[in-house]
Amino acid sequence: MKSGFLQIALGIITSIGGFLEVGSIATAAQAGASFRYGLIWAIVLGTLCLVFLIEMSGRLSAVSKHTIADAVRERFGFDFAVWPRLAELLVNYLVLGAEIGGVCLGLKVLTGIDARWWAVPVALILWFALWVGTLDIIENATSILGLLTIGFVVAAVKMHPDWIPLARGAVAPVFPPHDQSGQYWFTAVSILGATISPYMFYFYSSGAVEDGWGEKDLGSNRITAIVGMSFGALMSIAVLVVSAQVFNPLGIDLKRYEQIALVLTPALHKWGWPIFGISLAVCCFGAAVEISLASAYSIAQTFGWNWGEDEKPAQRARFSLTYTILIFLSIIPLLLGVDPLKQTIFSMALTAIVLPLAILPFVLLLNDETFVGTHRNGPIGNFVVTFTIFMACIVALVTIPLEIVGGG
Amino acid sequence: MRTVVALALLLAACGTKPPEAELEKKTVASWEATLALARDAYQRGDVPKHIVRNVAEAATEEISKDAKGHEAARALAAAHDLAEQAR
Amino acid sequence: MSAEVNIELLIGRKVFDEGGKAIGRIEEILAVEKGDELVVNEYHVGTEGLFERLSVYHFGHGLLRILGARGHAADPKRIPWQELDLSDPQKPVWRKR
Amino acid sequence: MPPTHATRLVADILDKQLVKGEEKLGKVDGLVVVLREGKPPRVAYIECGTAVVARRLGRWCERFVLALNRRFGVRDKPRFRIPWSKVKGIDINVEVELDEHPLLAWEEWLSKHVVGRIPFAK
Repeated sequence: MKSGFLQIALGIITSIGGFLEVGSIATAAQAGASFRYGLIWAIVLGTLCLVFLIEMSGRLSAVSKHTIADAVRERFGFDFAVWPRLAELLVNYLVLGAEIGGVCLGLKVLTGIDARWWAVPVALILWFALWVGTLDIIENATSILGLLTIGFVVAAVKMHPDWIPLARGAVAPVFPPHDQSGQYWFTAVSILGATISPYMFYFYSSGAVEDGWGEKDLGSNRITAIVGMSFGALMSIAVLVVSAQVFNPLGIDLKRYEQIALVLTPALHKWGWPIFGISLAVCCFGAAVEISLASAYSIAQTFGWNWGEDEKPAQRARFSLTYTILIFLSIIPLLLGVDPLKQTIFSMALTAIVLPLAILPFVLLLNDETFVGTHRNGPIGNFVVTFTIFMACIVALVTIPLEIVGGG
Repeated sequence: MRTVVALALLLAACGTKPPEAELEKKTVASWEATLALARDAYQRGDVPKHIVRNVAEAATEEISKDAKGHEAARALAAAHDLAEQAR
Repeated sequence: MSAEVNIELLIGRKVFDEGGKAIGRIEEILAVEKGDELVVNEYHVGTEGLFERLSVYHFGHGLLRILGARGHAADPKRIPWQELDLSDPQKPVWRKR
Repeated sequence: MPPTHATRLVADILDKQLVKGEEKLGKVDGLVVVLREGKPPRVAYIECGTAVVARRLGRWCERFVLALNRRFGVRDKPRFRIPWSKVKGIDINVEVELDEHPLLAWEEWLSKHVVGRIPFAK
């Protein structure tokens, strides 16, 4: 059984991969630029829900030795389980394409070469990392590289934010002038959509089963969920704050990643753009790894194939082929010139619609003694999950009209 | 629960979108400020040529997509000058 | 050739009484070991809840429990194997002995 | 009151993971009971395969999958039956004792002809 640190690594990579990705970096930066500290609460709220959901994913796996996809099929039958899986596969396809686009944008910031030319090389590197690497190598490499995003925290502190309004923005919505409320709530919805991404649950729960977690790991599961997700939240808030300090006073609305690339320059001068480029590329790469694996896990577990990242691809032919095909299909929009940021915003709106269907089984599985025995959800856990479903429904219902009114 | 209800009510009330002209002015101003930011950073030697070129290209695309009129033309000219500077 | 029934297709089927009235859906089947055989002992029919199809029923059932619906939602009706006529698996009929 | 150690066919068996030792064979996609005159229905077979699963979504889906299988079928049988006597144990997974079976036909074919051919696969 792995030592505590390696478990925390699973939490941190899940958080880096899921939290810090092309969507959350863009929405955090846009929120800071357009509404200063007025939307930090959305990151805090999303993180709170996420901590509970990630802890539950780990608890389900540790106690029942089932991953979520396994448990959903066994508890509700194939004819139910297949529909959320197909919906998630479509969303994962789009989000994976956006993440690979994010890596390419990071490389564009670093080299000036257009993102479209990076699509195939990045897809090949991503595929190779999964093909040859094991879960441990990928986890630790991305976690360490992800620490680079500390650059945002350093920049945020160096920019001397006003801590009082910052704290107020973290607690409750700061209502904007009337004509901007459409965009305000659209950005809030996008932040929640970017924060609570279903693929994180499948990745985390499959990682827990593959690492052989047991009931004795419930304590470190809770710590991992809290530390991992809070790490991601801290980074996202840092991105928001730096963007607020740099862009808000100048009245800049962020529409393109080329603009966001300037965010670290005022604070870190010569180091600004390289750190931004590398952080963006690494975080999006971590997310792409996570989405590819989460999709392959979820399909393999729904059909009962052999699965696992630690074995050789030839021993898991259908599993490894699934992520291979998904990766190379996902770069088609990028090759056709679709703007990664636009694809990101669209795929996050779609995530919000799929979210209720992905979270609802949680409420039932984590209250089902045949799966989690005495480790069932407490009332708080149930309230947060039910609140998240309720919020996800609102987010889903509201995303479409907001997309028209707000900033889609 | 209260914030969620507030959220729902507010969304219903907030369908207004700022008038077209004002939105255009805002976009142009936003991009002019971005171009200025990029130019200062370039003159301070904080960013290389390709970052500035990227900003200039992005500005040209977005301005010509969203805005018309003489402010837009002025901003497009500024973007062009910046691109020249960073050639 | 004795008749065969796929139980995964039986789950969720509406059960009718001899008068033709629907009394609920098959939710679970209990089997017991007799000698070296595993044989069906009784069928559990969940009475008609607010939600229709089995999977939706499970959700509604679960969600109701979460949202505070106390007690076991609609105790399932136990039908001994002799009393369920499966000659037409599409339309199981409860023939009360 | 149901007898003490009754097995719940849906909750305990259907859709469970089917394993032979460490090898995952698939899921219990279907369960067949045989009706007998004057005697309780006997649990006869576990069914596994794309057609079994497809049938649960609807006859149209089963017909579609069967057509696909005729066209692309590797030795795989879209509907494979495992006699109940082969079942050795039921807990998290359903443990079966099988020697010859087509359940991993696709896995083996892909592993040999497709994945195996790509470098670093073995």
